[in-house]
Amino acid sequence: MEDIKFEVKHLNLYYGDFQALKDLNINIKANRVTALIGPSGCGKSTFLRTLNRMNDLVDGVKITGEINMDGKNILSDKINTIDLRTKVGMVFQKPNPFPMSIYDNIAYGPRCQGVKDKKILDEIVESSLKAAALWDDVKDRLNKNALGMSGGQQQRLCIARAIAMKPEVILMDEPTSALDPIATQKIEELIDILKKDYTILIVTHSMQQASRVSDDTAFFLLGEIVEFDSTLNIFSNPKNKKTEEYITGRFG
Amino acid sequence: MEDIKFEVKHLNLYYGDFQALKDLNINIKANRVTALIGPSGCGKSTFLRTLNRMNDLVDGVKITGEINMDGKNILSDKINTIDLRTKVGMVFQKPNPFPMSIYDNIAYGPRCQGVKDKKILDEIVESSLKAAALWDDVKDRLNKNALGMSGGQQQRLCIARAIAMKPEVILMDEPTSALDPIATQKIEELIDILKKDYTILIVTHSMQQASRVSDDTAFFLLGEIVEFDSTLNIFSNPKNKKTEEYITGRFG
Amino acid sequence: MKKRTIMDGIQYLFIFLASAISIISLVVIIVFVLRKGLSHVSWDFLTNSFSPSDPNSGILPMLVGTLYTVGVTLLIATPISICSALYLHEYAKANKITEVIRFAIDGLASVPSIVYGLFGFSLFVTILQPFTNGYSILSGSLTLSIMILPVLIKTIEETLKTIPNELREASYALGASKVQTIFKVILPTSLNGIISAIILAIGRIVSESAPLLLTAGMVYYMPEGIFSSSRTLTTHLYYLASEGVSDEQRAQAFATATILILVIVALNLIVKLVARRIQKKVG
Amino acid sequence: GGRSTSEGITSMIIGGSTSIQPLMESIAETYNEKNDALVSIQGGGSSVGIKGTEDGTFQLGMVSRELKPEEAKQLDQTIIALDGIVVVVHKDNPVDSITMEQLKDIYTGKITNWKNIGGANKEIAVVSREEGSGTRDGFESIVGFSSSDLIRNSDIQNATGSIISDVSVNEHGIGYISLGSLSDSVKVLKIDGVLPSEESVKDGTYKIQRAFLLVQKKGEKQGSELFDFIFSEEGKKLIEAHNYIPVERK
Amino acid sequence: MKRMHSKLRIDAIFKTVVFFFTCISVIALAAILIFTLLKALPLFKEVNIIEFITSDVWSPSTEQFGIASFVVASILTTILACLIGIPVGLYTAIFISEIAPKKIASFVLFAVEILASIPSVIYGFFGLTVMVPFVQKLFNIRSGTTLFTASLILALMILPTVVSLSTSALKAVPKTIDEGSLALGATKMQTIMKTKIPYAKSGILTSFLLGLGRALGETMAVMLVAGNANMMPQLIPISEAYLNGGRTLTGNIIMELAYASGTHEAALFATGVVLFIFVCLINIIILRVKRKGVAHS
Ligand SMILES: Nc1ncnc2c1ncn2[C@@H]1O[C@H](COP(=O)(O)OP(=O)(O)OP(=O)(O)O)[C@@H](O)[C@H]1O
Ligand SMILES: Nc1ncnc2c1ncn2[C@@H]1O[C@H](COP(=O)(O)OP(=O)(O)OP(=O)(O)O)[C@@H](O)[C@H]1O
Ligand SMILES: [Mg+2]
Ligand SMILES: [Mg+2]
Ligand SMILES: O=P([O-])([O-])[O-]
Repeated sequence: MEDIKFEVKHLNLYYGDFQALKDLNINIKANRVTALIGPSGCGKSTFLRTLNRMNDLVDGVKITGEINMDGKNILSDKINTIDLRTKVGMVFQKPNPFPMSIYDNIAYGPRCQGVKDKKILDEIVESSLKAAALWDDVKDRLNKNALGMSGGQQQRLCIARAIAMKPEVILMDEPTSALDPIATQKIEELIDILKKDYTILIVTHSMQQASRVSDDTAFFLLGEIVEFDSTLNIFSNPKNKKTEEYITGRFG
Repeated sequence: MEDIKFEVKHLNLYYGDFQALKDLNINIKANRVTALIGPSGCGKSTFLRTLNRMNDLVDGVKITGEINMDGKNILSDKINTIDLRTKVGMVFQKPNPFPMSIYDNIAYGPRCQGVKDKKILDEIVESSLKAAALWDDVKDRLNKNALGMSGGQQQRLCIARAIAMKPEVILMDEPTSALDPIATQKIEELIDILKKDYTILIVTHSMQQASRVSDDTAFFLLGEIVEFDSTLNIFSNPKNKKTEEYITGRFG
Repeated sequence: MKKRTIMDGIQYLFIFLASAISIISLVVIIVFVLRKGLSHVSWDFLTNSFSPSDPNSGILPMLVGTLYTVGVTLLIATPISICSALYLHEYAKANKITEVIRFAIDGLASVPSIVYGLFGFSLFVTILQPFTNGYSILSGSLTLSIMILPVLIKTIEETLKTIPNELREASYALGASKVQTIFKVILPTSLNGIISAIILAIGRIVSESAPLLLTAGMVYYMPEGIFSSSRTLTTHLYYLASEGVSDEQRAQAFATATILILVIVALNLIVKLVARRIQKKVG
Repeated sequence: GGRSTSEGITSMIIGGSTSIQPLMESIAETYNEKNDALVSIQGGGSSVGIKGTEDGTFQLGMVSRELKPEEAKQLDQTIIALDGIVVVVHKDNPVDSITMEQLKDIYTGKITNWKNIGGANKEIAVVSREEGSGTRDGFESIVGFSSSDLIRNSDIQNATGSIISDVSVNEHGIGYISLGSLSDSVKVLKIDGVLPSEESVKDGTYKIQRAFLLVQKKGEKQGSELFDFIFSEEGKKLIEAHNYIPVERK
Repeated sequence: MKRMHSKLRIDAIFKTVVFFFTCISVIALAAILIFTLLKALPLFKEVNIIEFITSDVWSPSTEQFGIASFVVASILTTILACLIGIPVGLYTAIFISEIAPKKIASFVLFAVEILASIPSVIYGFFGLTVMVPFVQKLFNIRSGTTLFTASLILALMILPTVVSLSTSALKAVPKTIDEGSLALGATKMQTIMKTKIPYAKSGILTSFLLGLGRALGETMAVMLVAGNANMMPQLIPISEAYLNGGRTLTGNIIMELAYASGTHEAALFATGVVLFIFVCLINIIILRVKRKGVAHS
């Protein structure tokens, strides 16, 4: 059996009075790509953002249950969220580089941790850009503003930025939905490479993408996980009728 | 052979220097549903908005070519766009009811035409709401603000609003992409009913939706129409390799 | 169809008329001031000190007084308003306390300037006289800095609003603390906006008169520091307009008004340039 | 006297009546130059001058009206000059002269048209100073009516320059200002046949006049050098140059 | 780990600092209120509040303090200023946001912004030397310093507030709303009047109210042109009120503060308090309007 990275137990999440996640129980395995699919508003993003406590930033969120990451409950008050987020990186739907140079974008995280040594930073920048398959594109213009890059490059920069923190997990919330087909393909290839070193969770609206990139797939509906299985099983042999209807496009 | 509603000849459209539509030639048949599909940015919306001259509102648009609607070139300077738009109704991606009562929303178009008679307006409101399958939902609260309705109801209101103008054509630009599955289903059922009386063009990102609701499908790519055929043919037997790749989800 | 065209036509007519009125009023005022004032503006006028008995004296002390007032006021108000904007946009939860704070800021924004004058006069000039030396640049600036707080806070908050939330989330997701996010991402990104807010505030300070009359006084000497009483260009203009009796003083009044208008136009142009730069950056 | 700054320069703040302000400004200018002092002049108004002197904001207060009894208990006063209050009208007004009685009737609303006193058929637009003004105090007490009798639709301006502006553009207007502030954009009326001038004020034939005072806290002897200067020949010249009438020190 | 905790501590400290600075606004507002009230208090030992507000006899020399006529004058000038300034402002806003080509629109907006920042002393100066004689000749009246002149100047002064806020309110209307209307065959003007303005209602109303507040609180310009006559405007016929001089609340304060002492001074501070109360009322209305606006979007 593979290692379990996140062990989610009886997770409930409320935005004020509205319950967005309902008694989730799921084990996310390490060094695999897990896809989260489901119709709009079913709680995929919410769940993803619980894994690095990003929901803490939203007013009026209440969470119950447990999420054990490597055996430690990350929902506990004692957890240092800043620490947690360096271990669990995140890539967002819309590429969101900082309005600074490419170099500074990558160096941002390490610098926030107190890394000041120019040599170490140089190294981190280079290795992260290489890991994100972006080094060759940008090595000659590291000091240019990152906003001048194309959308696909920007998104790879955001991945590189996350990698620079040497995280254990990378969360991706519809990372390609703002990109064109060619850029999308590049990101998908990148995910394939990255999964050797990282545990990856990806939210996607595209059945095709889920089936192409993921090892496991969780199907969300109205805040519940209806089905969780290997991607192969989900797509070829869904056990739940709703799952089947969804992936064959009969609704959603 | 069916009647041809729009005969598009050598249509080119430029946003400033950027050519968004490239030499389009297509015949849209009357009283059928034509779906426009293709990856993001390929020009679907642009084409749709050319059919009711909505692009006139954008600065720096240049159009060449011809679009004959019932034999008259609607791109000509002599065309009264206000007249044209009463004949070619439109429904947008995000439901956009006006911030007024349900009744006033529907009566808005006729009133702009100068209809003042309360009885006639009452009739129009009722028949339009019935045609949009919304009458039973709202008949008791016609004077309530339309913004208090659910998303799906709002979208049907927008359809009713378009119907109130007794148009010949209804253009829909991703009309369900902001809606939940149940509301989507209702709209799709509605389209099926409406096509008896109206010529409908619908832009959609969902292959499933295109195959469910449309009679003909046009596949756009980078401003060109790659393939146009009956929906059945496009989905079961695409002639172009790109089309096939796109509908099977290998890109996009 | 006909009727519609006529109705539309009437509306258009009103619209053009109204816009014409707006533009023409501006042109009339500016032409009125410049025509009578420009000829009296000279290098000497700008660099000579003022003397009521000398018709050829200048306005250097008032220029310096204005600079002092602007400088001290901004020194006090800018940090307060940046902090307030940060609090309201980055920290404040939607609760009673926030509501009270927002109400207070809206309240401050609508307090008539004469009431600021009354307040500044009774607190800074009278009660705090041992610290402010009574009528002084300091008293004036303290009064004005309260007065411009709402403008500054609101415009800076507007800038903060334009920073997409994704940038904040990106920073937190990289393990940055809130303070790091604020100082490394939010403030640098909003720098241009903060600058144009400050320039707008300068405009307010430069054009204010009633509160300054009551708090900074009317001494026309070159100010020696923040404890000196001093006239700004605007209070000087008020003095010339209301106490000036001779033709020479009239001419000086128009010349001072000319300088003020030029300063105002320049400040507005700078704001526009900065705003354009922001747009380029965002767009 | 006064405060001393670190360099030993005498610095002093004088504030109060805006009518005396221009005169004191030029006195201070010359005095500062000669004595290396820093006397600065603040406006505000007579009452501000009194209050400021009482609470120490000013070392000396300029007052252009008589002190009220309770104020006189706190303060010492020194008359530094006499001032005529002149009545002005629009330049094109044919009226040249007016009697004290007519003036009173105009200001109390009994005469409301210029034709009644030999002018054009125009309604009279009365312009006055604000309550508390020294000029107004002096004018009303000598012309002989009380503040509450002032015609109600009278324009009120709170500065000499504004009165001149007001009257200079209005053929209907009549106002009163300090002799020293007279400008040639308005026309001066004779009162009972006497044209206001330094001479006529000094010899008392021009009746509407008042005193300019400097006040200071009882017992304090601040600025005695300044007073020396004001009452010196040079000071008197300055006062005359402003069209006020110098007086002897009492 | 150590460093991590210090980061959180810095966060907490910074939050406190920032909060403290934010409170200054609240303290300042309270201080303004308290100081003006305290300074106004001595008046009410002599005169009761009702009399102060309802009497139209203001005669400091006889210790009679009634501000009714100033309240009426303030209301009259504010109303007329709004009647002129608001339509002109709104129509200019429509021109800028809907009709003018980009370049012209940004020029008009720029002009309006300049109008906004011209010192009110200049408006007053301009009013005194240009508008006052003009109004006098126009109506052939005794004096051009009238409430009408003051209203004209005020209309000009509130114009920028109305224009710039209404413009942003109109610009904030989502494009989907006007596209919706145009697609229904409405003309551009119908779209603006029937959909955009209702949609932007709360923003536009707020701009009106802020303009109103500005008109009420303006001091210098009004004082220079209103004539400041100490009398109750005669309301019938209304032209009688506007074509005579009058004194606003603000004018009364700035006019007499320099010469006031004792009860007189307190009465002027009390005038300030009354002004303050008016402004608070407007503010509360604005708050209501905004709440409604939030509710409907
Ligand atoms: N900050 C919030 N406050 C209140 N409700 C929220 C908030 N964020 C999300 N929700 C609600 O929680 C539910 C789940 O939202 P979530 O964003 O997780 O859905 P999703 O599956 O990611 O949808 P999508 O595919 O559209 O991104 C939705 O009904 C949404 O309206
Ligand atoms: N107003 C405009 N100015 C300039 N370019 C535009 C404008 N509107 C659209 N475009 C460009 O024209 C191309 C076609 O746009 P269009 O909106 O028609 O695409 P689409 O197929 O509808 O895409 P989507 O599926 O994302 O809605 C895109 O490259 C787009 O960037
Ligand atoms: Mg989501
Ligand atoms: Mg589109
Ligand atoms: O300014 P006044 O001299 O009239 O008090």
